[in-house]
Parts: sequence; structure tokens; C-alpha cells
Amino acid sequence: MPDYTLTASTPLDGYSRDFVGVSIHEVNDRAIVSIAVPKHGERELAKLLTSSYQIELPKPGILSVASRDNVVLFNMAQDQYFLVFDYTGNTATSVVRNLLGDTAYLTDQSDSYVWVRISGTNSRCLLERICPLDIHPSVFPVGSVARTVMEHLGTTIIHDAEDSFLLLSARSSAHSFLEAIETSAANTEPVN
Amino acid sequence: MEHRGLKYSGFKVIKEALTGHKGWKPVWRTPKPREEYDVVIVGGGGHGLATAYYLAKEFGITNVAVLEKGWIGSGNVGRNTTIVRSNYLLPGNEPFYEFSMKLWENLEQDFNYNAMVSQRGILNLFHNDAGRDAYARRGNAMILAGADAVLLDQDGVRQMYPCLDFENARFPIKGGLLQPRGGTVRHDAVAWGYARGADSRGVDIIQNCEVTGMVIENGICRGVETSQGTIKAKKIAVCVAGSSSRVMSMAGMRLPIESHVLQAFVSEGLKPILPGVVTFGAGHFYVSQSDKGGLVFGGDIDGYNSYAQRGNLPVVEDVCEGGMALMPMIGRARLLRMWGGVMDMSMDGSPFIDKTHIDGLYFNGGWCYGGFKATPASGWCYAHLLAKDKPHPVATEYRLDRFKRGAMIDEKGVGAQPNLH
Amino acid sequence: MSQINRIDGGLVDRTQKLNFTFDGQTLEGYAGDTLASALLANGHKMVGRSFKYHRPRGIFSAGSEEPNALVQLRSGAYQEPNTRATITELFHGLEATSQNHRGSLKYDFMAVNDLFSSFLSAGFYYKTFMWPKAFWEKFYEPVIRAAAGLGRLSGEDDPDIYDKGFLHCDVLVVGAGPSGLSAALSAGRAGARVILMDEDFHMGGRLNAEILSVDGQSGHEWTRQAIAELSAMDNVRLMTRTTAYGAYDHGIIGALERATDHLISSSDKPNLKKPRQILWRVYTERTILCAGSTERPIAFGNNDRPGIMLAGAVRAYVNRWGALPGKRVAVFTNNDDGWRTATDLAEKGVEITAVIDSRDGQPPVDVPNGAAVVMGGRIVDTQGRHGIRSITLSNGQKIPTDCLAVSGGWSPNVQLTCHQRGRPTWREDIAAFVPGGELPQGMMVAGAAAGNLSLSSVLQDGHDLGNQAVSDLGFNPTAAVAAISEEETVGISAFWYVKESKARSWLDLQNDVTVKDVKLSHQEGFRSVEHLKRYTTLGMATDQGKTANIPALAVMAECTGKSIPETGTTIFRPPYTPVAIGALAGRARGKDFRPARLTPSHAWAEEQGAVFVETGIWYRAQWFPKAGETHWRQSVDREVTQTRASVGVCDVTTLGKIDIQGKDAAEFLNKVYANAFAKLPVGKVRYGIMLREDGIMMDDGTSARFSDNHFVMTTTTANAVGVFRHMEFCRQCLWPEMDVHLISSTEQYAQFAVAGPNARKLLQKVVDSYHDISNEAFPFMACGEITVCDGVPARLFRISFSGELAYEIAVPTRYGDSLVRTLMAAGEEFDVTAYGTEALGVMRIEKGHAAGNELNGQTTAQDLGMGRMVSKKKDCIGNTLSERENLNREDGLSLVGLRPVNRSDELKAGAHFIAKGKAANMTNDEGWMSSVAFSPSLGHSIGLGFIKQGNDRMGEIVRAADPLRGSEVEVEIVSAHFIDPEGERLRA
Amino acid sequence: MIIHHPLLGPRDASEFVYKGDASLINRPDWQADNAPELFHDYLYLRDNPAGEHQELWYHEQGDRSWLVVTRNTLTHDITNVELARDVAFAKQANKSGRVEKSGRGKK
Repeated sequence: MPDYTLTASTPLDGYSRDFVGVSIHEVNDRAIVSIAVPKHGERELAKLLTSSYQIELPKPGILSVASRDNVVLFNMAQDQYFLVFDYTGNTATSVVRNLLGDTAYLTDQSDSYVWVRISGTNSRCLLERICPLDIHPSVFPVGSVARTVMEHLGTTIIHDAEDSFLLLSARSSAHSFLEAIETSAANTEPVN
Repeated sequence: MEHRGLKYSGFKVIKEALTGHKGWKPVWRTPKPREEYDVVIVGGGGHGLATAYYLAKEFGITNVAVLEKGWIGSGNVGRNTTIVRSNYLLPGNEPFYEFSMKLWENLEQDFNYNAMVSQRGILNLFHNDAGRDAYARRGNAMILAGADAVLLDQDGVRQMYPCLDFENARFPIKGGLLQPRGGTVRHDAVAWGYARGADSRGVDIIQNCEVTGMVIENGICRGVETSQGTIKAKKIAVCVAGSSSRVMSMAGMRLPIESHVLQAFVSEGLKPILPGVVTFGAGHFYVSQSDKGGLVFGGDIDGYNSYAQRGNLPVVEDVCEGGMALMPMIGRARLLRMWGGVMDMSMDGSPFIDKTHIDGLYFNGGWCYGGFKATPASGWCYAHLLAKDKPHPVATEYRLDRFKRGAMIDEKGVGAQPNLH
Repeated sequence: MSQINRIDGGLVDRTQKLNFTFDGQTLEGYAGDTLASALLANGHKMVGRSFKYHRPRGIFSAGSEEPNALVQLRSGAYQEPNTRATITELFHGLEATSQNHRGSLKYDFMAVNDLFSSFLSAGFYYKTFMWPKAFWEKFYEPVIRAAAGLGRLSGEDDPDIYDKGFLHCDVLVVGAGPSGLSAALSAGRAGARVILMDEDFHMGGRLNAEILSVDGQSGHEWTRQAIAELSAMDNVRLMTRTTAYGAYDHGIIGALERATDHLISSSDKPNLKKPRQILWRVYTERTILCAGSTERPIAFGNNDRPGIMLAGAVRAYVNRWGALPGKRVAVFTNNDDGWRTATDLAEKGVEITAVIDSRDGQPPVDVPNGAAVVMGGRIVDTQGRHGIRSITLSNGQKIPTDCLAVSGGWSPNVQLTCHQRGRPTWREDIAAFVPGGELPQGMMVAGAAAGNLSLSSVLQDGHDLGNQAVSDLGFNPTAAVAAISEEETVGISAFWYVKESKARSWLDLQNDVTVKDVKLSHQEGFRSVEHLKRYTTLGMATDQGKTANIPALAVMAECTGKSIPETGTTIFRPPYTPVAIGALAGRARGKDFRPARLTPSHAWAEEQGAVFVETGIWYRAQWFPKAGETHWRQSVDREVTQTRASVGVCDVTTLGKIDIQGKDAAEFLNKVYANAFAKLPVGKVRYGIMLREDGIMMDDGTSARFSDNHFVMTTTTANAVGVFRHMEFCRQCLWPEMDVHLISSTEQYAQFAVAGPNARKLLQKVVDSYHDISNEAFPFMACGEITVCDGVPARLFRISFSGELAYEIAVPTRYGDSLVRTLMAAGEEFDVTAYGTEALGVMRIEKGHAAGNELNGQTTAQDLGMGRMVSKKKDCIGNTLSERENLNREDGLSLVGLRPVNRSDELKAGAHFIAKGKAANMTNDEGWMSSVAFSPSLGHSIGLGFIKQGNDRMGEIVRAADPLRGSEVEVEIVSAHFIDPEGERLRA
Repeated sequence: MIIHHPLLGPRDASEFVYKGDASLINRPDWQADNAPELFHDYLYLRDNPAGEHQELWYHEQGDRSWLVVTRNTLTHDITNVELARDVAFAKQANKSGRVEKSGRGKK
């Protein structure tokens, strides 16, 4: 029996900071399971998603949400979705496999990303410095999702509430990503 | 006959200055095309004009026309960043570029025109051990081929360029491969000097003459159709850089070439601050300072097929990012102009100087973004091929069939992906 | 005395006095001034020297077209060369110095060039400086270079910060003059998302400089109300100090905002901590270009003296800034607008000495009191050393004046319309080029930029195009009508230069290009506009020839006997005005040049004092110095020795990891790898080589099979992204029918190599005991999903890069930091060492494994001794073209090991192999040393290299020539497997 | 440049990686008698037109789709964008004379 235990760490050690008009927080305790749709298997998968999570396969750019485990489902690539849910354990794929069986190819991505939430009235002003996409509510309303590149880093942006955006970027470059956000916050913070 | 036109001399310059410059004549004539020539060169850029010049001067073939769609020198010879160097790795390339370098070194006296050849040195920086190893291999290859190369460590680089970022760099400078004989040349003057030299030896330079078709009879190319009528020739020598595919398609040929846009940039004029040419090894940026004071710089090609002679912002930003990463003192210099040239990017990054499968039709192209430095050797070797129907000894590898044989000359090792060369 | 030339009126704030210095002299101006208006208000006329002849130069214009009044702004590291005084907003503590003189501005030694001007005509340097040969580089060129340029960089790192951003809108209006304001009002009122930007710090454009009325009130008041209405709209964003400098493909506009340049002096700057400038990329459906027009001069003898200015600029200084450019002003014009300068100034009580109109006939307006009027007049010369004192007319009449206002008509600012493929077209009635038919995507042009030169037409045009733009986009324009003003007269008769002038007549003031230079250019055959520019340097200066190009073109047209449009036009390229390189780079400099990827053990390695190395954008531990180790070799040798003797741990997370699933996953791998993969058993790993389609080695790595439909591939660190992209290409474009899915799991797992004879023993301490990892149960090339430390899921691979008994163990990244600490703690009893990339490299060279220096994109599997792995029996990427003759030559290269004959010799990578007794030259070059290391296991330097027919030459001694570093070493060709050639250790 | 992704809408071209001529989809049959020649022509020879060009772009910083973009190399105007996978399917169907479903469900 091993005498050792492993302890988990988060990419940014639970970072949280407020600027004038905008707050930046690391988000944790969410699992991500990639769901790849087998050839000709979409219908069957959709059926199981409905029966298990009461959730639909979303079109690209739009979040599907359900109450069970605060599930969010969105498209990442052709035939590939990310299922995101509240979970702190080590075996996120088995949780999903229990519900979806072998109707999809599952890959755990929970440890692949850093999550940062940017919220507050100045959020869009901050994001204007690094996000190439038009995130004006008229074209990117709450419930929208897109993947793009910010400061050379691939980033998925989710408009999760009014004046609130969730960003996912690669875990290994989490510190550079945070720096890009903090710099934007400092550069756009109003001078008093 | 040398200089049917006007020879420039100190005496002549003084005389003209004192008499109101009334005696200067056009640097080249404006002839009407004749019905037939021994050689018709398609393309009045640097390579085409150099080919005509050397055909006349070195091989005695003067019944030659150079056909230019627009004004001579309007292509890449007037759109590049003026760098000359012979710092190649592979045996298929290095002797050719070294031959070119030697021609540059004697060019002005040869064609009696000051093209301002300036051997200020070209320094390629490296930022890690693998980079050093690759440059050591290359530097040794250069020396073995008779060229010059010096490997600098960080201190050596610092002595030459104290203004680089040595303290805070994301990719610290570890050293560089210096070719002291590399440098810059005033690009337009190269075209004008060759034009003047060719013209004075009887070559017809015909501007605003666009080739619209090839005259091919029984598999033999006998001339070209142009916007100024049909012009017959014993040999047709195509030399049109970014337009290679367009022109050769008139002969039904497909080429191992894609046309891509490369942007170049110049800053406002500044008092001298950079002695030579520097190339960043961890980003896309190289720079030199012109005699007029502008920082002339560039980076990577835009990366998509284009004939548009203009690029887009992401590459502009990428190049300036490289510039600021390498030498943060240029931040307050302003970019004055940006422009684009159409590059004939080949499938292995190396050029072609070859006969085609069609008798009488010759091809010179695939120079990628490196055609300017090759101008003298390209002209000479093409002239040699046209005059003798066999390749010049330093250009034996530049064959169109080399991909069939697997004899690629791939300096960068990126394969059949033209936008990466 | 301060502000001797300041008069009443204008838009400056007299309650805010600002002190500034010019060439060390302290002066005073007001908020709202530019440096130029403040200098004029203080009676300063001469502000610089010209490029070539070092002629005295003053303020010429009132905008970004300025060719003359270039200064060095600020000092020290903040020094900005070539800054146009005419658009530099005055701030407290501004420091400016004049440029391009040796000695003082007034007494410049280089002014001697002017005396030799006949030698310095266009293109002079091409004809001379060639004799004797060596003199060009040794003598002439250094002299020319020393004289080059205008301003000076400090040579210090730019201390400011810069930023970039992205803007999105429906309608972008460029220019906030009367047409721009009207357009923005139309579009904004209709509810579209509008951005209105202007390069000036005060919106209003020419309305600021004129005393015209709009909608029955003053133009200034109308502007104020328009701005107020726009500011109140949520859907409208107003951006001052922002120049749209370039139009790019698909309607993208580049813009530069000078965010804080105007705020504070250099000494206060470090406290600001806000970006100096912001580079915006604007994504817009419609761009309405309302860039106005630029006045151009007329060329005549000595027309470059300080005090000779554009007529509209003279008016602007008086009307907008209350700054008087002179006390006795003369006007030279070919159009009605020039007269307005005379009437406006006369109204302010300024003495108008003369109005010279090149046109015959009657004056178009009432003549100001006391002014001499010369219709059909010509100025042939001017006098005044440091500033104009008088003018001479063609009739010999001399008129004293201290300011000459010149108007040759107005040229629409078409620059942005040309940035793609647009060619302007000539309009004879206004003697100017207007935008051509082919505009950048989504662009419309309104107002003076479109050639509408009267205020009433400009207001209407802006209003209409604003409405049209929003209608195009599906908005409903409001019923509001355009603002109105009275119709003014805009007559013009083209007149470019005074032929009667004997003295030099300037066209390009900054680059010193005169009418004679253009004529010489024509005489020597440089007749195409592009040849003209290149031969004379016309329009190549910092002002991009905004005031020079068209008059010069007119001179060339006259020489060729053709019309102006037949002679040509010049195409404008970005940027509209020069842009600081720092702004184009944004934040990317220093450590922020590129993001950093950190391995899961990074924090731990830092605690150990590891030295890090950049590997692509990763930082990896290169070695781990221990106390007492003073040279990196000591640390690396120890790490190798300890690993080979017992056990070492290395973070290998950076290797690319790709999760491959699907019914066709095995068949897919069989196609992307050159060796066979279809039958790899579950629970096994196989080494694979991947070719490019051209048959050259692309990458190598391993793939592990976890189930029938599930593989995990590793790639090299360098090629991780490229291999993934390539496999997506294969999957989507070549074999779309396959059921195979790819996702990167590089970030998901922290992966460590555990290598050395005690590797298993160490792992057994952390792997949960119910997983049997004995040699029998888990042999070489086994893989499996296990758990460690009481249930944490992990993957274990029995693979070896070092040649030792070795494993790679992967855990979810969140446990990576913890795992390395655990392994090191658990390994204490075995004297475990952490090893970095350097020891990793030494061990792989000792083992003869190829890495980046060997997989350099130029080598084949054959060259690397793996030719037989390339299957001929299946369809896979690269195998067909790998069979080409030149890639399979008898005398082809082989990867071999090299060891120095004299064991104490140090080998150098990059050396070339030359047979003994042959000359070291290219003909005798037989290959090169690709990688070297000092082998602590063998006690001497070893190398890997490629040499012709190497496999047949084992034991032969050749020279490793390194003339670059002046060394040559005799080496023996040996097997590349220096250590454990039979592979017994890794199976132990 | 802006590429109108068929699934995601307009995206700046800097999110994409360029490969080249869309004919790279048409990989030759490795068992053809003249396979070496076919592969040579496939890999190395290009039409390289000055005008309309069909080319492959990879949405690396997006959804990792390979796209076939029809773009004019003189003007950079883009007139059509398709998923490369759909194009590849269509080509296969043409070759085999049957129509295969793209595998993508109805949206």
C-alpha cells in the first residue's frame, strides 16, 4: 500500500482580484468531458442526452444548459462537444459513461484548461483589448460561446450572464493568459 | 562595343553640374520591337535585365529584346529589402550564391553605375543550442565553399549591436552567424544599371509590352504574342518571378511554384543607428538601415497565394512584434511605408534555371523571397544556359525535374509547402 | 515678451497657460494649441532644416501633411524623432528641439550643401562615387550615411507601453469634419453601431479653421452641438486623436489612437502607467471616408523659405488658434479659396500686402483694403535668409511681406481608397484626383474627400451617405435633413509652377526635389511616375508627398506632352500617416513577446534552483544544479550518472499527446505512420515513424493502444501542433469516411519519465499495489491504465528514451506537482535524481536516438537507419515518394556514431566530415556532425552525425572539420548505440 | 482578411492556418501503375492561378475544421467557403458514382 497521497492544485491557485468596474476570478470544480460523436451516431447520442441530462445537442456557438450538475454542453469541433459539469473527482469520464454508455467517445479534458471569469460593467471594455470577436450583446448574447485566439493563446469565450464572460484557455499557459487579462484590466481601468 | 551610350566619369559629372545638366541622355532607349530576335527575354526585372546584360557582355549575343509588361524594375527588384548575402547551407545553393556575391563585389565598375553595394555584414542570430548547431553546420558549409562566415557568441553580438535586448528577452540571444561580406545594395539602381549596360550594347528594352501568348509550333517555341504584336525569337527566356505560373501556363505548363505576397517596410529617415543587417532567430524580423536613414525591415510572407502586391495587418504586427522583441529602442521610430511583392515560392525554397521540355523555351524562376541577392548570378547563369544550352557549373541543380528524382534543395527542411520556405 | 503674435478668437483656452521649450528656450502657449500654433504665436518661424540642402524651413501647413516643421519631441529615452509640430498637441512641459543641423539651427554647417546643389541633382549618386573602387565603402558612403536621416533615436529601449484592441461596428466614419459629423449623425440617429474617429484632438475638421456658418449659426457652434448629440447616443463611439491609417482586405481598417501622448511631460510619464498609443483593428460593415482634402502649393523660385505657407493653414492659425503667422501677409493663389485667407485675415485687421492670382480676369471677391491685386500674376522669386522678407513678381515688382499664403487648389484625401487596388481618377473641373471606382470593401467616400469642395455640398453628401450606409444594412434612416450653409465659390484654374522662375522651385520640400529634378528625371528616361519617385525620391519623405506628388506629376505631364491622367497617378500605400513601430507591436516585447507554457513540475523545479531553457514556447528545466556545482557539466554529468546507476525523473509533459478514438482508429494510424500499426495489441506501445507526403521524416513517437478503438499517440515537443494539424487534414480531407476522432490531451496529463535500474522499485512505491508492474506482467513496451497513491488514475507506459529500464507515468495535470514531489521523496532511498533536458539529450545521444537535430526535415528514414520500417505493403502518407531515386542513393547518408580518436578531443556539432588526406572543401564534404555530448558513462565526447555510406564505413577514421571555430578533430565512425547496443537494460 | 466559416460565421483569417491548393484533397491511388508520377504531380505541381483559387485553410484557433475557400488571388475576394470534409465526400461520391451522406446530422 503506497504511503503517499497526491494533492490537487489549480492552475492559478484560486486567483481573484477586483479592478474598478471589473472582477477577475479563477473558476474551479468544473469537469470537462469531450464527447466525440461516432459516425452516424448522432441521433442515438442525442436521444441519450435528452433522456439522461434533459439536454439537446447545441448548434455551434450556442450553449445548451441543464440543471443536473449544472451541466453545460457546447460544440467544440465538427462532431465534438464539451460537456461541462460540477464535479471534483478524478474520473469525470466514468460519470458520463454511466449515462451515455458507448454512444460517444469520451475524453477527459478537466485538467486541460484554466477557467477565468471576467465580470462587471467594464468587462467588454477589458475584452476589447484581447478578444478579436464581436461580443456586443446584439451579436453575442448571453448563452453564446466561441473559440478564438487571445494574445496568441487559443481561448473559448462564453457569455454566461449579463456583463459576465467565462474564458477557457490552455492550462500550461495559464499564467501568461492571466497576465494578458490583468494587463487589459490595468490598461482600461478608468483613471480617477 | 562598350558603352555606346554615355560613360559616367568624375569629369562628366562635374561638367554637367556646371552646365545645368543639359547633356545627360536617357539611361536606356525606347525602341520599337523588331520582328525577330535571337533571344527574347520575358520580364524586365532585375534578373531579366541582368540576363540581357551578361548575354551581350559575356556571351556576345546582342540581338536581344527584354519585354516588360509595365516599367522596368517594377517587380520585386524594386520592392525588396535590398539584402545581399551568400550564407546558404546546401551544396546545390552555396556556390551559386557565392558566385553572385563575387559579382556584386565588382558590379559597379563592371557596369559603370553606382548601385551602392555596401558590405556592412549580415548577422543571423540564434537563441538556443540547436540554432547554434545548425548555424555552425551552415557556417562551415559556407567556408568549405569559399565564402566567409564568423560565429559570434553573445558578447560578440553585443559588441556589434549593443542596442539589442540582451537583458529581458523571451528568447535570449545566444550568438549569431555573421557573414561580413553580406550587406545591402540600392535595389532600383541594379535594374537601371543593368538596363543601361544592356541597352548600350544593343539590347532592346521594350516597356509596356505584355506577353499574351506563346507561339509554339510542333513542340518548338518560336516566339511570343505581345500587346505590341508577335515577336519571333530563336530562344524565349521567361524570367517573371511572381508571374511565372501565369506566363508558363501560356505554354501549357504547370510549375512547382505558388505565388505569395511578401511585405516590406521602411521607417522614417533616422540618423545612423544600425551598422549592418540583423536577422532575429526567434521571430519574423530582419532589418538594416539605408543610406538615407530609413530602417528597412521585413519578416515572413503573408502565407496565402496572392498576386495582389499588398498584404494584411496580422503580418505587419507580427513583424513589428519581432522588431520590438529584438531591439526595443525602435518603438518610437515610425513605420512610414509598407508594400508587397509577389514571390515565386517554389516547392523546396530553391530556384530553377532550366530548359523546358518545349524546345526554345527556357525558364528562370522560383526565387522565393531571395531573388534580389541572386540577381547577378541568375543573369549570368541564365545567359550561360541560353548561350551554350547547358547549365553553368554553379547552377547545375536548379532543374525542373528535381522533384521527380527526389533531389530537393530544401534549406529549411519544410517540404512541399511553399509558404513555409 | 510672450506670445507676441497671439490675437483674439479661436478655440484655445486662454485660462490654461502651458509652458514648453523649443531648442531650450522656454515659451508659453494655451491649451488647445498645437506646437506649431504656439510657436507661431511666439513669433517663431524657422523650425528646421531640409533633408539634402539643409535649407531653413518653417511651418508650412496646419495638419498631418506637414513636410517641414519636424521636431524632436521629448528627451532621453522618450525622444521622438521627426514629430510634426503641426499635429503635436501642446502640453505642459513639452520639450522640442529642431533637427538636421550641425551647429545651431540658424547657423548649420551642413548648409554648405546648398552651395553645391548643382552637384546634388536627382540621381547624382548613381553616376559618381565609383572611383577609385574602394572609396565608396570606405569614404563616400560613410559621409553620406552620416548626413542621412532627420531625427535621431535615443538608442535606449522605448520606455512607454502600448496596447492593441479590436473594434466592431456597423458604420465607421473616418474624419469628423462637416461631412463626417453629418454622416455619423445620420447613421447614429438610425440606430446603427457607429464609430466616428478623427486624427485631430478637436472634432470639426475644416469647420474649426473657417468662420463659415452652418444652419444659421457659427460653424464652431454647430460642431459643438453635433458632437453633443452624438455623445448622447449609446450606439455611437467618438474617438479623437485616432487616425485610420490603413484599409485592409474585406473592409478591415487599421487605426491608431494616440491615447496619452498629449497628457504629460517625459518626467511624469513613468507614473502614468497607461498605454501611450493603442492600435485598433476595426471590423465594420461600412466605412464612410470623410477625410477631407489637402491644399497643395504652387512651385516658384525659392518657395521654401520659412513664412511661405499653405493659404488654408494661414487661415487656420488665425481662425482656430488666434496665432498670427505674419504681420504683412501676401497671398498667391490659382483659385477662389485662396482669397478667403485674404478676406479672413483682413477682417482680423491683418495687413494684406498683395493678392496674386495666377488667373486672368476679375477678382472673385471684394479686395481687402490696401492690398495690391495682381490678376494673371506670377511670383518668380522670394528673399529672406531665415524667413521670407519679400517676393518678386514676374514683372519685376518686389513686395515686402513676412508671410506668403499659397494655394494651388485642394486635393481630396483619397489615400485610404487606394490601399487596396483603387486608382484615383482625374477631375478636370477641380484639377484634382478623386476616388476611383474600385474602393475597399464596404467603403464609401463623402465630402471633400470625394471632390465636393463647397461646405453645403459636403454637409449634404455626408448626411446622404450616412443614410445610405444604414439603409444598406437594414436600418431605417430618420427623416432628419442635412445641415445647410450658404453656397460659396470654389473656382479654380490649374496652375502648377512658375516657368519664369530662374531660381530653384521646390516640389517636395522635405526631400528637396525641385522642378528641375523632375525635368532631369524626364530627360534621362525616368518618365513613369514610379521611376520619377524612385529616381528623385519625390514623395518618399515622412509626409509621403501629400503636398508634392500632384504638382510634380503635373510637371512631368508637361515634359511628356501628355495630360496628367495619361501621365499617371501615384498609388498610396498604408499608412496614411506614419505609425510608431512600438504601437504595431503592442504588448509583444521583452518577456511578453510570446506566452509561456510551464510544465506541471515548474514550481517545484524553480524551488530546486533549476536552470530553464526555452523549448518552443515551453520553459523546461535544463539541469538542476546542486550545491557546489559551479559548471553546468558537473550537474548534467551527475544527473546522467545517477540515472544510469540508480534512477532519475524527468518531466516529459511537453511531448505532444493525442487521444485517438473510433472504430477506424487503428486503420487511421496505419495510414499516418509509415510502419505497421493495424495489429498492435491492446496494452502495447509501438514506436512509429511519420513521413511527410514527400517521403521525408516528419516526426517520430509512440502510440499506445488502450482498447480496440482507443489509442494515445505521443509526438515530439517541437512537432506537436504540426502533427495534430496534419492528422486533422488526413482525417477530414483524405479519409472522411473513417470513424476516427482526435483530441489533444497534452494539457490533460502531467507525464514523467522514470528511468534507471531502480525505476521499477521506485514506481512500485507509488503505484497502487493491486497493479502488477513486474517485468513479466508489464514488459518492455507495455502500457496500461493504473492508479497511484491510493486511487488516483494514471497511465503507465514502459518506454525508454534513455536506454535504461524506464517508464513514463502520466497523471491528471492537477496532480503533476504533487507527483514529482512524491517521486522524489519516495526515491530518496535510491538516491533518485531529477534530470533536465540536457541530461535527457546526453542519454539519448549515448543511446543513439535521433532527435530534433537529426529529424531536421531534410533526412529520410533511410538516412536515419530506419528505411526498412517504411512499409511498402500498405497505403500510408509518404511511402510512394520515399522511393524516389535520389532518396535511395547508394552513396546516401547514414546516421552513425562518432568518437574522437584522441579521447580528450571535444567534438563540435556542425563540423563537416572530410576524408583523411583530402582538402577541406565542398567537393570533399561527406556529411556533418548533428549532435554531440560529453558522455559521462564513457568518459569522453561522443557525437551523432550523417556521413555518406556510413553503415559500410564502421571503424574508418575521418576528420571532423570545423573551420568556423578553427578546429579539426579526427573521429572514428562507430555504431550510434554507444550504450547497451543489445538493449538488455530496457528489457530488464 | 475575413473568412466566413460555414458553421461559425465571419472570423479573422489570423485564426486560420493556410495549406494551399484544394487539389491536395485529391490524393492519388497508391496502387496505380504510374503512382510515382501521380504523386509527384499531386504534391508538387500547381495551377497557381491569378484569379479564382480553391484553397485549404485550417481553423486552428477555432473549431479545427479544414475549409475549402474560394478566393481570388488578385483581389483577395472570397466567394465561397465549404467544409473540406463535405468537399472530400462529394469527390469520393463522384468517383464512385454514389452519394454518401456527409455524416453530419441535419441542423
